[in-house]
Amino acid sequence: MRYLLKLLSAVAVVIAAASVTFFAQLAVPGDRATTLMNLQTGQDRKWTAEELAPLNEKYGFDDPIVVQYLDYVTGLFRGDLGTSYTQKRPVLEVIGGQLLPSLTLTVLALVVAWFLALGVTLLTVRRGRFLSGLGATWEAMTASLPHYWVGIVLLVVFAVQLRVFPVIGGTSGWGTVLPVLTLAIPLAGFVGQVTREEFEQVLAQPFVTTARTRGMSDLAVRLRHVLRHAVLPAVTLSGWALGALISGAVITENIFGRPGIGQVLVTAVDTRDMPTASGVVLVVATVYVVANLLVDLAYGAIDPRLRRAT
Amino acid sequence: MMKKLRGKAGIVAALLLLAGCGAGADAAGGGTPQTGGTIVYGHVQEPPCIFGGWIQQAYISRQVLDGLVTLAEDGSIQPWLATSWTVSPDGTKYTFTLKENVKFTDGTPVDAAAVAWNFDYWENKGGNSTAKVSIDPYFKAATAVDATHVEISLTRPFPPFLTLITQGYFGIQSPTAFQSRGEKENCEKPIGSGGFVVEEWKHGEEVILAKNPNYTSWPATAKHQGPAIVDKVRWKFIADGVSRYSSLGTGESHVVYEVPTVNWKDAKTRYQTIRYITPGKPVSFYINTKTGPFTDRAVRQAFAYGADRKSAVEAGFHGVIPYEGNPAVSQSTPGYNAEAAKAYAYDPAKAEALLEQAGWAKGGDGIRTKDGKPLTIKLVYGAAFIFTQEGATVLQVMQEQWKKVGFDVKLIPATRAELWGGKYADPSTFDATPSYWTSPSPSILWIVWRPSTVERPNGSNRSFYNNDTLGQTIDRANGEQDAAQANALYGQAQQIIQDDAAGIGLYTQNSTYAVAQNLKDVWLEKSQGEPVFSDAYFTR
Amino acid sequence: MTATDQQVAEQPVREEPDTTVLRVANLRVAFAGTEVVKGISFSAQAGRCLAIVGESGSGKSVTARTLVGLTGGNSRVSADAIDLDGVDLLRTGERGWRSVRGSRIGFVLQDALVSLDQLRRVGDEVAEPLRVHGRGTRRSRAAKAVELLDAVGVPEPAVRARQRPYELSGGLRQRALIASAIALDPPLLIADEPTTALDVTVQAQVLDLLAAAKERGTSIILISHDLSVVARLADEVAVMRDGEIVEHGPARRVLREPRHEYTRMLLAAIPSAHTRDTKLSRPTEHRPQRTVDRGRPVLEARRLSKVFRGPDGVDRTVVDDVSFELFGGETLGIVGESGSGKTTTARIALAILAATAGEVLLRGAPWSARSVGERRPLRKQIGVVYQDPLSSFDPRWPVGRILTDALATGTRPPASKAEARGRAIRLLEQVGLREEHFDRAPLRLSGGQRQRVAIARALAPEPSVIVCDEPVSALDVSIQAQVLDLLTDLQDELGVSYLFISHDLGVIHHVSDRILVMKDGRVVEHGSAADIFERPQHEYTRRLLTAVPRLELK
Amino acid sequence: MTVKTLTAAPKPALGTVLSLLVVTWVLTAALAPSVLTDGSPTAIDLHATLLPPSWEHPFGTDDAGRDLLTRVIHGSRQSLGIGLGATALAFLIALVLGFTAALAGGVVDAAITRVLEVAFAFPALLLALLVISVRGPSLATVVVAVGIGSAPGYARMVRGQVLAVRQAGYIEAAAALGHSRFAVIRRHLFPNAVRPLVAVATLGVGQSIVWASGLSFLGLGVAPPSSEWGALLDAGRLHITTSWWLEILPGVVIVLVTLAVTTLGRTLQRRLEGAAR
Repeated sequence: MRYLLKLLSAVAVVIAAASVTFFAQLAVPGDRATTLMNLQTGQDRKWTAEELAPLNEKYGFDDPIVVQYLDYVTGLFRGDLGTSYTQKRPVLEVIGGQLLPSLTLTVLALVVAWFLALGVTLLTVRRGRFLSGLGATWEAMTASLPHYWVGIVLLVVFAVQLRVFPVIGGTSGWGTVLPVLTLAIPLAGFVGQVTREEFEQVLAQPFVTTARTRGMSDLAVRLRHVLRHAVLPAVTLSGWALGALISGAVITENIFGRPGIGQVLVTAVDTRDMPTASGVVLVVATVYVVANLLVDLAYGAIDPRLRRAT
Repeated sequence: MMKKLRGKAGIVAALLLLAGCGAGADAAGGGTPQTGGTIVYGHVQEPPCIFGGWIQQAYISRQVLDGLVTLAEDGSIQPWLATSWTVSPDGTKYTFTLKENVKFTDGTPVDAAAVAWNFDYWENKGGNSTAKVSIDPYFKAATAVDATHVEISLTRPFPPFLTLITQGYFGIQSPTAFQSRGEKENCEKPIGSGGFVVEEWKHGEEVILAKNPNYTSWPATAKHQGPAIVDKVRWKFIADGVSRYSSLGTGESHVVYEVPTVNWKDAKTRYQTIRYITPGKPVSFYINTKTGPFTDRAVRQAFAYGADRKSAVEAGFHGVIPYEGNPAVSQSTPGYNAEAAKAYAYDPAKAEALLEQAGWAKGGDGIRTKDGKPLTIKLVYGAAFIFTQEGATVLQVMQEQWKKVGFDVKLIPATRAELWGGKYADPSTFDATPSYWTSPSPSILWIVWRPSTVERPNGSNRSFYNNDTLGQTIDRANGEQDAAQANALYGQAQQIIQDDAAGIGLYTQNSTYAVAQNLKDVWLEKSQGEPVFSDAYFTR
Repeated sequence: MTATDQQVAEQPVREEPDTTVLRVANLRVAFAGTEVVKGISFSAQAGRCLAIVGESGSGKSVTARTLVGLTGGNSRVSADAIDLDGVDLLRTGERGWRSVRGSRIGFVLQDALVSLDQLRRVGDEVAEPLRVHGRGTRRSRAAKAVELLDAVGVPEPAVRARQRPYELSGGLRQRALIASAIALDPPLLIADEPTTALDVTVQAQVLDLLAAAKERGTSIILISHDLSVVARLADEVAVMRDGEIVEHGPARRVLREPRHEYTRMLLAAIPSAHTRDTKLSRPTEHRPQRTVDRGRPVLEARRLSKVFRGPDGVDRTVVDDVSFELFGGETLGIVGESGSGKTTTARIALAILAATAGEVLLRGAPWSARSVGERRPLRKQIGVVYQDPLSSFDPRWPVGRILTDALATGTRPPASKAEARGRAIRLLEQVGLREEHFDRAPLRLSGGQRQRVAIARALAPEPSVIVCDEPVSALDVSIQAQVLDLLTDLQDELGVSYLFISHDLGVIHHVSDRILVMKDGRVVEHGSAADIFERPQHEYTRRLLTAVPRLELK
Repeated sequence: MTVKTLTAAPKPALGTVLSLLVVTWVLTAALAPSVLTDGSPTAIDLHATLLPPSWEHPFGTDDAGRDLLTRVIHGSRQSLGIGLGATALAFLIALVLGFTAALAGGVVDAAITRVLEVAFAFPALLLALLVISVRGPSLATVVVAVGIGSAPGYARMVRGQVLAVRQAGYIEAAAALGHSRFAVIRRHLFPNAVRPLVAVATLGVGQSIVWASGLSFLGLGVAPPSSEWGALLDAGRLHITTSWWLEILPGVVIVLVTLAVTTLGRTLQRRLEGAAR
């Protein structure tokens, strides 16, 4: 029953996000038919009512907004996200092709960020002023890096100069390395920061001393005892990051010539392709919601006390 | 014709100012020609469909669809799907004889009925609004006389007709395929008779084009007879300039479009380079003559005199892109008025004098005012697509110069959504806005500068400049059968626009390409500057 | 007399010289240049218990940690000897320490709730020393863990081993912690305040457990602030103050005939039946006769009960049918173990928490029945002192602001800033502080000073009742004595009544006129202090009283 | 006695000192750029384009011959303005929502929590795109887009903070003294709930600057000739292989300033938490 409620609320969040997108786009000034006409002809002018009539007719732009919205939402429940105004394909298909590369990129970035962050944190927290300072500075610095700056620097250094990785690897494995790093490095900074804070607090806990009095080495204590306690904030952050990265990856995709949902979103907004934009939001919101359900589960697995609380 | 968004499309004409030599790299380097292989081409923007009225679509549809006729280097019209044609004495009927036994890649014949169907689709069914607007007031009907003869009738004589239909928008598709398939298939995999067919479109990444082994309908301008020599073309979309150009250096691509101007010098030493100056309207300012300070001709002229546009263009584009003083048509357009282009050379003193005369007095901060209103100019430009960073630098340099003579120019970057949505369509929203419109014919003047009337509003006339004399001059030019006479009239029209400073020139729209040394015979078709890959081959 | 002199003089007689497990000579520990352990020496014998006793800051815990090489960062340790079974631990590196920890020295920390890893199973925690030192297989270790739990008296050990620490009661947790410390049967067991957070009955059980280990021949070093606890287990006592051992000798002798003045003071400060009519910090001083106004009660609770709904949707009755009367100038003690409902009762009496049923009357007038708004002007009649004064102060406010704020809510709000300041300073003086504390942040005060400020704040509105919720539980014995004395002094002077909540029977006995004994939300017994302590009627009261550690040695 | 209290004597760390220097520099640049440079950020010199760093032009010049250091200095006002403005806006929204939710409880709390949930699920990029579609790219738009985008996170934080502080002993103590609910909120709850957020806010300033630079990349940033740092990064991008300083140096400035602000924020946070404990 509780899970059913959770599921319902998750669905509600997703639908709400898509609905907000629907109405927000209507609030954007400018007429959809005009945009489509200009897009088809590469112009930025006004069009006469007769010129716009066929498009208005075809897409039902003249219908009352409530009707358009109800059409859209009832479509959602049938699994129909509508058809892209510009690409003439079902939105599901437009997004479907781009979702996997985006998810791959995002999930890999998250995983790599975790490894980077935990590596640095495990090795430097409370390891003397110099090492801790170095670790903390590294984290704060990487967290301050603008994505596309990282991307362009990685590109020039590793792809253009050293030629270790391809410049335009697309979705190939080797070509995914630099895009993943571009997203992972700043994210690692954030993950590291929250983990470090927690790690420091946990290291001061009596049970850590207890473990030490049993003869455990420092590293073993960190791995076996402290880590599990210290990862919770980073787990929370990950749930958020998965949702945020998937659309935020547009810059990375742009630089490395990767397909992805971010570019679809930007284009859809530019072209007033409402079904596509709403569809992207629907998908991103779903990813966010699923990620957070996973985070909940992870919480329970990591800290069984929380299982009872929720 | 068409202003293209983002890239530079281009068209006809002065094609080759390329480095080295013509667009095609004629085996200058030597090496043993190879058959087969895959060309990786780095393009900038991904279109929503393979064909359509946007120049980005013409680029790729050119690979798949054949046209009736094509434009040669010298500007002459050459056979393609049509082996010959006749024009009725009154100039209103064009009869094309089609090449025989040409088949679409779905196996259906390219016959007169198919061609007629295409014209009907573009002009009457909303199939291609750019094709429509190109020949709009003149086109009347297309009819199949017999299997190999198609007749196109015009309402009035319109000699630029043949030139205009060389554009990529006029690619012939299989009506059978089109009518029997869904919108999605037609959008993604149009069926033509061209050198390549769309094998797969990996959205967001690339379109894979496979050679059409049964290709028989190459244009007269082709560099070899027969189907494509390479097996495939991977048409990749690489928006970022650094990545795009770098991919050539790492060997990941063989041809890239839109070489960043900072890299042009380097490109010339390492690769075959092609630069194509787009004919049609160059990148020039529409000046809002309807409201605001620019309703006064003297202020418009002062604006033109007030900035060293030539130096600004050289700085912003690192000396690669030529300055264009003629706001109406670019130097690669037939009938270009070179004299008119020389007007309004940088002369700040003259600008100040004109402004003083017009009653704009300099205030304490150096900005001029009249009746208490500051001389503020809203300059709206399409950021990051019509104007790359390079173009934005040009604007900023001029802004600084305009400030010196007393113009307070506000640069207003507009997003695609804003421009396409028509936010800056109304005269009250801007004073000047730069843009371009590629076309192989000076008849573009008609589209852009035709006066707007109640019955025939002209939304493209973004200067809101309604000059009947100008309209009549262009109209006469369009209908003039004698080429020299027509060009004289077009030249006159350009002079009128320039004299009235209804537009202000800036720079030519260019398409630049860099081609790897081991890939030969990549050439640009003349009408719009689209790359042609069906003659290209690798050498070893 | 220096500590060293005393030690030499007091070396206990060794019955069997070769039973020495650990010998420490001239141990010094400094943090960032400040010496906190100043050259102490002692030894531990097999089968015997050495207790190191002292208040906060005495260096006893640092000493304990130094014995396992976990003094902490930034410290410098030196000693003439730290010999464990003839091995010089000073010369051993980190690796050497690790081989000793857990296997040669077992260590038990206080408060097992935080000293066990909450996210791991109890069995894993217990067996961890085995794993760390490479004993047995995973399976044999799991079996051994169950065995160990059984050995320390954990019921259903196999079930408990699979649970996590938070699922166990405090007593069971502490047992598990001990089980883990003795897993490898180390010859030396160091227990740092092993019973501090526990209820008295549980405390007694844990002490018995340590006693059993001692019986088996384990040497025990017991670190504690509580002399009564020590009395139950120790064979030898070392009293530490400011990093030095001020007195060291056989437990019986030290506790019965303390020679050092500090030891005597500590012993005198322990509240108990004997101290009822004296001042704890001034043992020679007697309390004047109290006058209790038996007329109308100042605070009256009528059949209070409180039901909380748990997150699982199950109702739990925390306070069940509790009634009491508090008269003017009287102290009513409420005593009980954790979970007995005493604090909830206090909060209901304060009308901070609404009772599910029942009513509270303040000076004969409705109190809990009124609306929040009606109650507000009456609040000045009832004050409160919490266990943790620091958390009851807004961290941004200095002492002066805390007091003037409280004065403003009283019967006679100060008319001017100057008056407020003057009266606040008078309050400070009344609770034994000085004007200089006026601008001090509470954070910069000692625990005792903070509690004095809290008392001053409670007094500021001139209430007739003060609810004291465990007001001395967090304090050292000597400070506790001072604060208790302050409270009784104030009562004698102002005639204020106290509703005094405590888990400590000694404290309750010391301060209370009448006492309620609570268990599981119910009052199991009530009566005068003498009745309760000398003639307990209820079985639970009797059990409580027997469990209380006493100074008298067995 | 625990070891912790013994080692607590805080010395200003080297990092803090360096951060103070950087922040002082950037504040000077923002408030009084003429102290640091007498040049104009828009002064063009077409004879001195694309010069590498030198004594005369420590950061080199761009393709219009403008001095990059001067541009960076003059751009700091807008960049900091975005950072501060966006963070301030975000906090304003967050405080209203967070306090309302936490104090009202019940249906209101549930409603606000739901709204925040939806806001989290809504891609921040789209939010920025929509705001910019409505208002057009400008400094104010960037502030609004970044501010609204980061508000939900802070709102959740504020709510949690208020709920936590509400449990604090001094809140009950104040109520027990007879203070009204409003007085308790005003005098205790609000200041104590907000105080730790001050440090979080300083961290937000740095992040907002980075965020805004991302919008510039998409062509949605501040209008030229502004030398807002994100715009500088965007302008320098094409030059990275030929005139590296145009891309690298503004990037380094962003990182250093963000790092310095973050470091100070953390120090502040530690101090405040230390004082509160």
